[in-house]
Amino acid sequence: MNQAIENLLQRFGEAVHEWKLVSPNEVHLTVSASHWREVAQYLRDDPLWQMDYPADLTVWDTGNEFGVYLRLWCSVYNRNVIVLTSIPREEPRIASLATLYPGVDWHEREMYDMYGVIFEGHPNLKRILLPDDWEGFPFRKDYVAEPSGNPLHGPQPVN
Amino acid sequence: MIEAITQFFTQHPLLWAFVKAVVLASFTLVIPLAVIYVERKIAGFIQSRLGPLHVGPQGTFQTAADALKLLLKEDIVPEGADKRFFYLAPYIAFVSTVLCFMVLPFAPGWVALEMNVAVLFIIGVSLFNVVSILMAGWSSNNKYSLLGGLRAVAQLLSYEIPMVLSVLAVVFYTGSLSLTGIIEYQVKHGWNIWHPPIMIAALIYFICALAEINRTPFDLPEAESELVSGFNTEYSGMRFAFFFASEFANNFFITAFAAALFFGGWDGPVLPPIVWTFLKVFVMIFVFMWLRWTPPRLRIDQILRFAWQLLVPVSLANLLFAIALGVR
Amino acid sequence: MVINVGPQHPSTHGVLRLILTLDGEQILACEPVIGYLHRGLEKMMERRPYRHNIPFTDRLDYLAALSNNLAICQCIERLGGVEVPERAQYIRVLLMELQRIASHLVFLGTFGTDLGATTMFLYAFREREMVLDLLEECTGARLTYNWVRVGGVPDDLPEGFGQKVLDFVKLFRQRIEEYDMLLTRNRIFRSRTQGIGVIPKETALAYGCSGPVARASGIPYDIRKVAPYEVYNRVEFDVPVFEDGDVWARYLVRMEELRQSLRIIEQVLRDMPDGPVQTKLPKIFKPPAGIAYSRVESPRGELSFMMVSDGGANPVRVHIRAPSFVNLSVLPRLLEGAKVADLVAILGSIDVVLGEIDR
Amino acid sequence: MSRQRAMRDTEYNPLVYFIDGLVTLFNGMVVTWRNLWRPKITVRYPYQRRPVPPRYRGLFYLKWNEEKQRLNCVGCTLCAQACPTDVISMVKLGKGTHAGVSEFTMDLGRCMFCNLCVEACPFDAIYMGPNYELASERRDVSLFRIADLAQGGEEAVRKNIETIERLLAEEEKAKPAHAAHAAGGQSE
Repeated sequence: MNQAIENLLQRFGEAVHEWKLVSPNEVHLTVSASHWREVAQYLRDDPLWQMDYPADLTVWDTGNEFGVYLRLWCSVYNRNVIVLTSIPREEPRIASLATLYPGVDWHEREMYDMYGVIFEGHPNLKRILLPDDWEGFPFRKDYVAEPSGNPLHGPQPVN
Repeated sequence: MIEAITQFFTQHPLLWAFVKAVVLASFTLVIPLAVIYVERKIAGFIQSRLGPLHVGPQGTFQTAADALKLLLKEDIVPEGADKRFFYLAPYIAFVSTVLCFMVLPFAPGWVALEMNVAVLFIIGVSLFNVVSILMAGWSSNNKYSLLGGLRAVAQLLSYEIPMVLSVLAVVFYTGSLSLTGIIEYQVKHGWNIWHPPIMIAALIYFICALAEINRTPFDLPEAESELVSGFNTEYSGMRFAFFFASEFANNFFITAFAAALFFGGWDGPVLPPIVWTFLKVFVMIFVFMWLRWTPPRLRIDQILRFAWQLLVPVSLANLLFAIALGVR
Repeated sequence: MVINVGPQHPSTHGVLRLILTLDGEQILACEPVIGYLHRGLEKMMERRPYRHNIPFTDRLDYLAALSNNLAICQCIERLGGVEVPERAQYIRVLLMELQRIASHLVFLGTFGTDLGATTMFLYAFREREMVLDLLEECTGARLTYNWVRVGGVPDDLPEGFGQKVLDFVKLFRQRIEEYDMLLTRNRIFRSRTQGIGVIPKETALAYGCSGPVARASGIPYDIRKVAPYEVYNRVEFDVPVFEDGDVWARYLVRMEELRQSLRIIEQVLRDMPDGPVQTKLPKIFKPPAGIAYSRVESPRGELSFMMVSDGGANPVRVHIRAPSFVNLSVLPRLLEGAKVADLVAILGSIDVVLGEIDR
Repeated sequence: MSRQRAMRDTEYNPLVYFIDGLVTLFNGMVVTWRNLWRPKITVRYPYQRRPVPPRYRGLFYLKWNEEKQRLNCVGCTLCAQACPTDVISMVKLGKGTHAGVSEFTMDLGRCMFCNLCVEACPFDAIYMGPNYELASERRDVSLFRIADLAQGGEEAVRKNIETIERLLAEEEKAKPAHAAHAAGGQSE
């Protein structure tokens, strides 16, 4: 594990802002958004890592920026890696991992749906849970959740 | 009095034919009520349920109430349906069943139309059923119905062949095309089912019968979980009732036919012949129902493969066997 | 021919819509359309204090509500560093395994109906009712249990509960034999399931399949073994793994899991210590800032909650990694070239619950 | 972790498959035959009812305290705060040691029956009862008022208010000086 982390740090240098060994088989990495895809690809292909299982991908909104969270699992060594990064709210763009890991395809679509994060290079980036004509991105902190802001609003229920 | 009536009808044969037709048609309408009720009860008991319970004693009038409800329901014709065929299909299904009952002997002399080629007639007429299903499936203008209708045609036609071959085995063995003749042969020589070639024929007939009346494991045309309800998806009200009635009457008929071919028809000790016919039919119907609630359903390619790869060759060979043994 | 399966269809198991392109009975392409049940639960959770969110999770995977309760509670516990008393952990494991049996029985029943064996449905639900009766006696509800709390479980087991569970286990062993006789060994059932909807191991890994779907494809990914939570490292059980990846293997995995669950239940009841069942927590619960996630092996696969806290009373973000959501994303690949009749078998074997897909 | 290959069948052979099919079908029919004679499990619901276990979470009720002749509820709103969906609202009656409620409403249309309010209550005042037949065709009847919730109904609510008012009045009488002092302190 230590060797693997060393190799990773050597390979990416400054791009890995922070790393933390949470438990013997779990690492948390904070990387820069520009190296998002490279790091993921490295983690998948490097024989010391072999993180071949995309467990989870999500985005959150702190009000200032979007955080991106990717959790990978390795079926060979039973290890977990959590990769974190942050992207600016004004221009939420990040490289898509859908071609690397088909499993994050729907996760990325959902995050686009809810936060409006553009995953560059995604094969089919369109809304997944909400209807195609929905306006706005409801999970953003500044989304106005009034019924009138909802394009689907109909008559209010009466008894 | 009875003599007078007999004389009256002998003088007016057309009227007598009309009476017989009406009686048979109503019989075809009433018998499904009983069969459906029994089916629901048996299904319930097998599945740890109670089945219908509240309309009438032990729910006996439940099916009648359902039939009444269906008759009173709004008759919905889907937009874009091919109206003529859509209207016609259920009645064709029903008429084909009634026609089959025409030549079926229930007891000595109890037959609407004594025909010396009854078996041939039944084989011919029952094929109308396929036509009606295809008509219903096509004219509904619904993709599920169409899939169901096409499945039905493929399946019914494939199973018609081994079925006819196994029936022919009986015909050659007994040397008669008339149902009454076949039964009388059995009264003299013992039931056909105990004779080796007919045993195999009976097994094949049994399997094909399941397929012909669309029962599990051959209920593909109305595979509920895949095609919603298959060819009769778009039908409601009276027309649906006719499909349903003809299906269950068919169920009754196919077992009665089997009783005549393999189990000696009305033949049996002590009880009157008519009771024996019904007894045999209901035992067989019970087995069909028991079977229906047990296995899953097959897939269309498996069904066809089974029919063409196994049933057709085996029934052909069996037919030769029967001919060889039957010629006397 | 383009045909719409769902959102109202007998075998889509909820409001799932599949747009199929057919060539006769052959499926050329399939596009799932989801979101009919979307309620924005994740957003709702952001606006409420941590512990108020537990009842909402009942509505995710409504067939295995306790797994969801456990997942969110574990996540909050990790975020706030809360310890769980030992007895509570045993109770949790006991209820989880009962829940797994109930959920797999729904799978068994609906899968049987999908393939036309209607009676199987009634039998499976008959036994499920027994499990629900047990759970009702313990938790007070039949579907939305809400019976896990941060730092334990709300109450101890009722009097005589253990004996009732053991009685059930004894009866259920016989019933599994019966299911095998009725369905598993049936020739028709086997020809309907074998070699259908094969997910190769590489595909299952790349798509992030979990639960029985992954295990049927040869990936030994069971959170109970890979990252044991509660007391799963103290009980002995096997994880069934098959190499074939077809519908049949997925079915067998679930059947075997039923047996293993019974084993776990017996061991848990034997080893359960006495003691308190809940840790006392402050009324306003404010975990320190940070990110935490929890993984739970729900009956459908890896159910994971991820929470971001900024030290306030409400979470900043709650993310639910729903196993059905990920497993369903393989469906378009599986259905290419399959028959219409296989559609229901394949979809049934993935065992999706729309409540957690749409969240 | 056990790793095994699924029970595989031999190459397709129509006759073998057919015979196997008949045998396994017969096995299955044995099972269904056995079940045909088992006792039926149907509960004919409106005519028969299952016993409700003591922990069942149905419509909740306010506990009546026979000894003190009042409802246990003191109107502290802890339950309302614990509720994730704002089901509960109440009007407090009096204050201090003899506080109670004069009105307590529950919006059933929002209730999830999650039991969090019961767990939050420190006074043993609310419980979830065995009543589960709460379906209705109208929305306005989903609002349950105190008389619907209290154990003992209208009668209990009336007695509850009486008791609390009496106690408050007694308390007023018992410590007039203290109360006057407090009032004076406020005015200064």
